[in-house]
Amino acid sequence: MASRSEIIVRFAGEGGQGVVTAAEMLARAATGVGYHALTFATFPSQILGGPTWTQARVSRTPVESPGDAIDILVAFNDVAYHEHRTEVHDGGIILLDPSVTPLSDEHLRCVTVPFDELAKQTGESRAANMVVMGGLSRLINMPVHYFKDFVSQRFAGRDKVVEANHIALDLGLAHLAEEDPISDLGEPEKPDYEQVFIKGNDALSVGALHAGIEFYFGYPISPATPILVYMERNLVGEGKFAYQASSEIEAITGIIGAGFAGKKSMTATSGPGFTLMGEGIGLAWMAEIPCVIVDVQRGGPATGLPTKTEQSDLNAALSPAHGDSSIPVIAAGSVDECFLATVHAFNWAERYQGPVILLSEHSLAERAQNIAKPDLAAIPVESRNVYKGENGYLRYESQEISPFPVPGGAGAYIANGSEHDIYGDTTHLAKYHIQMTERRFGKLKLLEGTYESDNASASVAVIPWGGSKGSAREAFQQLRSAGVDIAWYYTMFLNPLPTALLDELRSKDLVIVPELNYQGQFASVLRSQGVKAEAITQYTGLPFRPTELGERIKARLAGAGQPQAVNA
Amino acid sequence: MASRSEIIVRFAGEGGQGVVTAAEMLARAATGVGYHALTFATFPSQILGGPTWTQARVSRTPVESPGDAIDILVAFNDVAYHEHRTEVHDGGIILLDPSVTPLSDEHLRCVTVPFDELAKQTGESRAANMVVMGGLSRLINMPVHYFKDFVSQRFAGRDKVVEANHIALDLGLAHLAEEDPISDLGEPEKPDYEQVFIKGNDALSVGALHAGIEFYFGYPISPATPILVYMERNLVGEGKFAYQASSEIEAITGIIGAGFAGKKSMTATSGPGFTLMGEGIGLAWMAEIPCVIVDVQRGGPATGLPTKTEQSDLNAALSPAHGDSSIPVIAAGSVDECFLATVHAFNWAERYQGPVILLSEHSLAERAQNIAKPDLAAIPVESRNVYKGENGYLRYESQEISPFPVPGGAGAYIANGSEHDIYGDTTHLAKYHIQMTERRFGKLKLLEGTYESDNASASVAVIPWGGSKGSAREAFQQLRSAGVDIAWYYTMFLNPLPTALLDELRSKDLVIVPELNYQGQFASVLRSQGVKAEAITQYTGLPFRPTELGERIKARLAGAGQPQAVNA
Amino acid sequence: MTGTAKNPEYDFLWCPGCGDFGVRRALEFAMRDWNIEREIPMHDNVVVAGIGCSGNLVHLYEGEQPYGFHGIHGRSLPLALGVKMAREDLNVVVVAGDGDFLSIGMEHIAPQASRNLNICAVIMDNGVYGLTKGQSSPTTVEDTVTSSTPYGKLESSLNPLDLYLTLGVTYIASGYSTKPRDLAGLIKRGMEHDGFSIVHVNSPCTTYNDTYALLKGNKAKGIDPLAWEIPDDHDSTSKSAARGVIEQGGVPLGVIYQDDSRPSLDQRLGAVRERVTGRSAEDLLNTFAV
Amino acid sequence: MTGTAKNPEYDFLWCPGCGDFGVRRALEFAMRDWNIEREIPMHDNVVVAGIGCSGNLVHLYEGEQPYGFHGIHGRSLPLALGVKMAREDLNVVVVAGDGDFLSIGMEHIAPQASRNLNICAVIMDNGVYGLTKGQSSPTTVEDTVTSSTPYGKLESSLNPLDLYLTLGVTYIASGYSTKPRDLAGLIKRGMEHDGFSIVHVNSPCTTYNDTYALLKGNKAKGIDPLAWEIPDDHDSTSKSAARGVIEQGGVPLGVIYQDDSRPSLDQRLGAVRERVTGRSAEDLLNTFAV
Ligand SMILES: Cc1ncc(C[n+]2csc(CCOP(=O)(O)OP(=O)(O)O)c2C)c(N)n1
Ligand SMILES: Cc1ncc(C[n+]2csc(CCOP(=O)(O)OP(=O)(O)O)c2C)c(N)n1
Ligand code: SF4
Ligand code: SF4
Ligand SMILES: [Mg+2]
Ligand SMILES: [Mg+2]
Repeated sequence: MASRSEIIVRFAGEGGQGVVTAAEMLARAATGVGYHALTFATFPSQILGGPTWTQARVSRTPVESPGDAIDILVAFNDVAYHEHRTEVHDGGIILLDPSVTPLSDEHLRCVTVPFDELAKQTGESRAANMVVMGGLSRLINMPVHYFKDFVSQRFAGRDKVVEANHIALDLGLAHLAEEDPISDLGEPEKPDYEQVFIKGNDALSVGALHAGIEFYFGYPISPATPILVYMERNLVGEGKFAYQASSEIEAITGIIGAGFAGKKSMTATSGPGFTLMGEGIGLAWMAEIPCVIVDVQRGGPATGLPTKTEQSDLNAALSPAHGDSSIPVIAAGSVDECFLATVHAFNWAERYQGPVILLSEHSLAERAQNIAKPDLAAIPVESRNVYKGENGYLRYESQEISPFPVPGGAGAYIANGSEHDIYGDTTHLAKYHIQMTERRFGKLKLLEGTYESDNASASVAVIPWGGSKGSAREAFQQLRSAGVDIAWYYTMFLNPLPTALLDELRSKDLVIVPELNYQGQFASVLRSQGVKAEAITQYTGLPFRPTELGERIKARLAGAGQPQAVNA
Repeated sequence: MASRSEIIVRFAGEGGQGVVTAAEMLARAATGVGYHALTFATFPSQILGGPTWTQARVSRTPVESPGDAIDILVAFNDVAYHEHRTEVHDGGIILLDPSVTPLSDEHLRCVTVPFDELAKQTGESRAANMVVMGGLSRLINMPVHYFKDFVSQRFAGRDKVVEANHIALDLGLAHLAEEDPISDLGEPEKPDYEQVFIKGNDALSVGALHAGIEFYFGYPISPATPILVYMERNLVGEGKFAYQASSEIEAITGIIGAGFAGKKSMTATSGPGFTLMGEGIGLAWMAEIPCVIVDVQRGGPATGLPTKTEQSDLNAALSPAHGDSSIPVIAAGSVDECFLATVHAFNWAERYQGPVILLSEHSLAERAQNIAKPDLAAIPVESRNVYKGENGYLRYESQEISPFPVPGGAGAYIANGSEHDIYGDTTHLAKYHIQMTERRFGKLKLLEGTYESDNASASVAVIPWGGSKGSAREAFQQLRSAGVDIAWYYTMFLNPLPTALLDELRSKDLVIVPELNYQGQFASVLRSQGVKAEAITQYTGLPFRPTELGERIKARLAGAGQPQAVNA
Repeated sequence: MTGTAKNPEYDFLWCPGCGDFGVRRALEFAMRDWNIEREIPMHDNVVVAGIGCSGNLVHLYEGEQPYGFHGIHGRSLPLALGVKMAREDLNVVVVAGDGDFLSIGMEHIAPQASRNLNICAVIMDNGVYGLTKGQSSPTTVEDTVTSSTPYGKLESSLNPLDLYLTLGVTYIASGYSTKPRDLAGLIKRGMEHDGFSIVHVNSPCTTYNDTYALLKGNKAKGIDPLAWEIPDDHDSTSKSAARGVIEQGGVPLGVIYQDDSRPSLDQRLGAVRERVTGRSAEDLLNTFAV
Repeated sequence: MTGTAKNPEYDFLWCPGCGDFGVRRALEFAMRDWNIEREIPMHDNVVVAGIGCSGNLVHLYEGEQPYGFHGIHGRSLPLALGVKMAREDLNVVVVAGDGDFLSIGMEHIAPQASRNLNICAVIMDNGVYGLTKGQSSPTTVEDTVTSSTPYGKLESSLNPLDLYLTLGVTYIASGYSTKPRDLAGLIKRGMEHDGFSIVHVNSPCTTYNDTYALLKGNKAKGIDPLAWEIPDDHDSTSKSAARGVIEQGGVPLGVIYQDDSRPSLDQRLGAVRERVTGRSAEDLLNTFAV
């Protein structure tokens, strides 16, 4: 039996059948013993029931995307079987309840396990999950005690539940005792660093707490709601405030009030709420108030596709409001970056005294993954330069950034969303509009981000952004292995773009931007800045598959120089 | 005394001194006898009083911008005198009340007229205006009966007012009887076509009425309020609705409801209100509902500069909401175009079944000008293709535009802001998101606008947009007269841009975009579409001066090829 | 896949026991009767839906289909205003949840009340944000623990009926989703009323805020039901009587208030049209002639 | 150029006779006394202003300057919430107009009332949109002709006092701009009240809606004044007495309602903090440890 470095398992069925938790459990158990794992989930918008599937990719080495075709499909019902069977690659396995009648697929192996029946035997009918896991432990050749240990830990103190689940695991395993495993995943190598297994939204929330968030105000919206829920629970204590707003307009304006009052403040939303926040974001830019606005993107436009992933809010993030403004935008591209980018967002907001937009997306928000535990002591946190002088301070006198007066201390002024003079009073004089406009844009110079590159000497390059990073990175590695001479660039800092990165990109003959939207939004931004950029787009509500993306990049390179349609 | 083809008069003082109406009166009277005239006004945000000035440019030939330095300054008070005297060109005249003590300006002629004192003699103390006009009639050598006739007409039936004003005119004239005129404007040549003297906002409103507007809903905001006021007064009758909304969010959503119900609907706002409309505009795009959104731009961002002009809402117009969308944008560049562009906006909305954004700006909105009376019969009006079949229609089945079902008739469906299937029901299936996204963008192909060009063979070009058209056109003409080989392009249709225009622009070595914003927003858009565009920007709250702009273009041409800073 | 009679691919369904099933049924009854009485086709009706579990009613509507508009969160009222004032002949019904209508959509109630916009809004109040999985809403009871109020809700809950009355809504009824026949009557009367009608329905969320037991009460255990029938002798034309009903607390069932004296917005506009005639674009253009 | 003592270049001034002059004076009195009593510096006060003639008060404030925030139209309440809940020690006062507060800003009143946010809002009601030159506002009287209602306003006007009472605002006072001393007292009491306070002021617009004569009445001509003093024996702790005052119509002057029993949001949060302790980012991160 060939050994392999990774395996992808998909669980598909109805909401309520344990589909949602199955992938997470597999991934969590696997990381517990030293594998690397990453989940992908897509939900129905229906509350109970409705078609749903999740997937776990388990590997001996770190993984960065949900991956390509699946190795094992666990189909909980007929519809799920028919919906997903074509995505199992040749030689793969489909695990079914006997109630499902499979087609004859020559290149697939169908294995039946009576999920519910065996579960009932344990006395805990909700243990169907565990029966599946037991069977899986055989099929992927993973010692069943990994799962047992995980169960013991998870349900510690609830002995009856532990026992039933252990029995279920054994029953599932026993049922497939004679079945050949799909392959041998090999012994995991436990990383020698501390790890956390965490979802993107949680990483983002903890990042905000590390950055020193003091004020959170948000309105529920998928897929950003978990951030609200986390904050409500954990942002407590003297001088701290986490609260549900009555609308996104209230949320954005509220955090601006708090930013004005000296607090590190944040709100999180998704597309529709983000659009409603536009006027407020413009106000924060104009009045020079630090705050962080998180947009966990879903499919758009309008109410759009609330439970699907997309990267189509970049244009809106770059120009959320009328008038001249250029709001800094940072986009997380992985679960680690959900943490890091949030700290950066706060640091930037404090440093340049203005709003910062943090983009995440559905697939990252719901992705659970093992990552190296962030070394908090090593991740610097910045706070604004507070004015400490006497009264009579002219807040907006200088052409550059100036210390920030905090109410309750000296330096009273008027923060103003109308064009203002050095006192903060409303003015219509051209000289002040010129001065203040240049002041606002000038402060952006303080924000210089970093970027990564690989094989930078190649004349063509690929640069993904946000959550397409992982798929693109894997595609890039495949291409490099296949001998393709292409450069890799990546940055979280979309606005302002790192100047050195821009210089490098401008020198390329072609820069390919894989992105999950129709318009090729980031490619268009790069072109406007003098880069010969072309997008590779996908607008299915799902992430790129690395191998497919690699093929598309290769095809694009072959056609380079040919005119490329631009989606306006 | 040298004859000249035009003269620019500026009136400066406090609100309430008749400053606001003076320029309009001069222009109106001048056009009445066959001159061409154009006004410019800038208001204080204060309701009564506050520094304000207006200006009229009167010419024997058509004019397209407020012009350059001024010939005659009428300063109603000390502050106004000091504020504006430097803008009078050598040999110009300053007309003052004796209460103002002028500096000794060698190259300027100061002429005093006791405005208020003479006015009082007429028995109508508010006639100071007319005293000034009488004096002006001497200084610009314009028969005083032009003004008298105008007064007789304007105040027809109110004999006492007419008489007092006539006396005031005579007194002003008599007072300056000995004064040399600045020059001879020469006899006007009355155009042989019908004319109207109209402001941009009124032209826009009448344009909407010609286009067949049936539903107007708007919230007051400068400088768009006059459109609301005009509609409230004039959009009456069976099936018609004009009403004040309680907010911009209510306004945009209301017109979408009306568009869905089969009506031609519109709202008008300015920057802050426009930003609030973003979510609604995204909805109209998604649900495929025709409607027109007017943004009469003022200075931004946030509450910004409500009474100043700027062209800084283009970015916001091009991406007013999250998700993939590309809302059509038409920008008026002159008072005639305020009329025309509005008709086009409705036609486009009806044709492609979606929202259209119409950009105007403060300087156009308040510009009063003589234009050829639009020949309504010659300006085609389009209406949507209404579904006339049976029930059971699948509204969104086709990949392309499909007939529009109107409630009250067969074809019931669900207009939906969530991604939907062919029935209009919410869906999460990738196949529908792909189909509907392509359908929405595909419909843009129906919108092909026109453009103008001049000396198109030159390798460098200038292309202004919106209200900078006039200044840029005059600068262009000056440059051409000076032998500079530069091409001229212009279009009202900013999105989608006419494809042939884009092709032409892409072939140029340099395309210069004069625009009234900091970022060079349109230049950036052009670069993203493959044009070597560079902006010439101004962000003073005032329009370009043609000669100054010409100089800047010349300087840019001299430096062409040198790297150009891009405002991010 | 669940599907509807019209659309086999439609994949949303309410949770078992969700109150919204009953509200849908009631609306179907009311609209059917409305159409029959007037001999009008179903396509003269428009259902404007909010975003929430409740708003999905527009897709789950059974039988012959009215027009529908499923827009954006919180904006059902201004959408309905657009439809109604564009086409005064249509029967326009709003269906929305408590979060949609009373939180993010709050700003839109007062203006429609002042205008007496002639539509009927059916509000499905479950005291929770259902679709986003259980956060608190304006009508969530004080101190309740929800996912967004882990330490208890710190706000007093809003009394929507009291608010409607104060704002001048001219038809106010309160209903319960388990009584679709009664509810249909309240809705139909709201559609018939010339002015702004709100039928506020208690429509429990079995998944996040199951209040059936509370509403029904339990005689055996001596727990009084929250829901109670408004007595027949209640004078629904009296504002103070209406206030009295509301102040008794609980969930009154029936018509609380009806004011037929105030003209609706379309009627008032009609009066203006009799006084004022519009002019053609050509005429208006001529007013600017040089 | 007008200028202020602080800023010689500032170029906005209210029209002669504008009621807002008196409101400014009243606020200055109230804040001065507030500071003196507490021996606190002026910079412990924050004035959050709406957009309108009224909001410009924040720039025209004379003498020592409080902090100010002049934001965007309609959003003074959520801005104030941000300031207050960020810094519970500050005295936060909102100044806004009827259009700002009751039209575009309408959605923000109910949530603050439910939360009992501890701020004091001073509303300058002139029954018109002043700054945009005379359009109708929610409090404009029905049938009034304004630039945006050329054929008369077709809506009934909103009664803000009644609305505040219904929403549960815990301190409601009504004042008149010509009585800055009295008004100062109402404002100061509002600042002292632990909870959401609204001082609703009739502040006439001499340019677009001059109601001085109506408010004052004319004894000689037998015209009763609109404004009337609330009698000393009014029980402002009683909701029904408060409703009675409001239902008498006109413009009552004085404190209409005060409820000191409901804790304010900051007090309630304080109680949660006593029960629940937050954890450090490091601790929270460890809950995800593999
Ligand atoms: C602008 C915007 N904000 C937030 C959301 C997310 N969202 C969808 S439904 C909903 C609340 C639903 O609650 P309710 O109106 O009570 O309806 P229910 O589901 O309880 O029937 C929210 C917050 C959204 N779609 N759009
Ligand atoms: C989002 C937005 N919409 C509209 C405006 C224009 N605007 C400025 S003030 C105002 C109304 C002012 O009325 P009110 O609040 O009553 O204040 P007043 O001037 O009467 O004191 C409006 C509509 C704006 N600044 N922002
Ligand atoms: S979550 Fe609640 S409101 Fe939504 S469908 Fe389920 S029971 Fe109904
Ligand atoms: S317009 Fe009215 S509200 Fe505004 S400053 Fe003048 S009088 Fe006061
Ligand atoms: Mg609800
Ligand atoms: Mg007002």
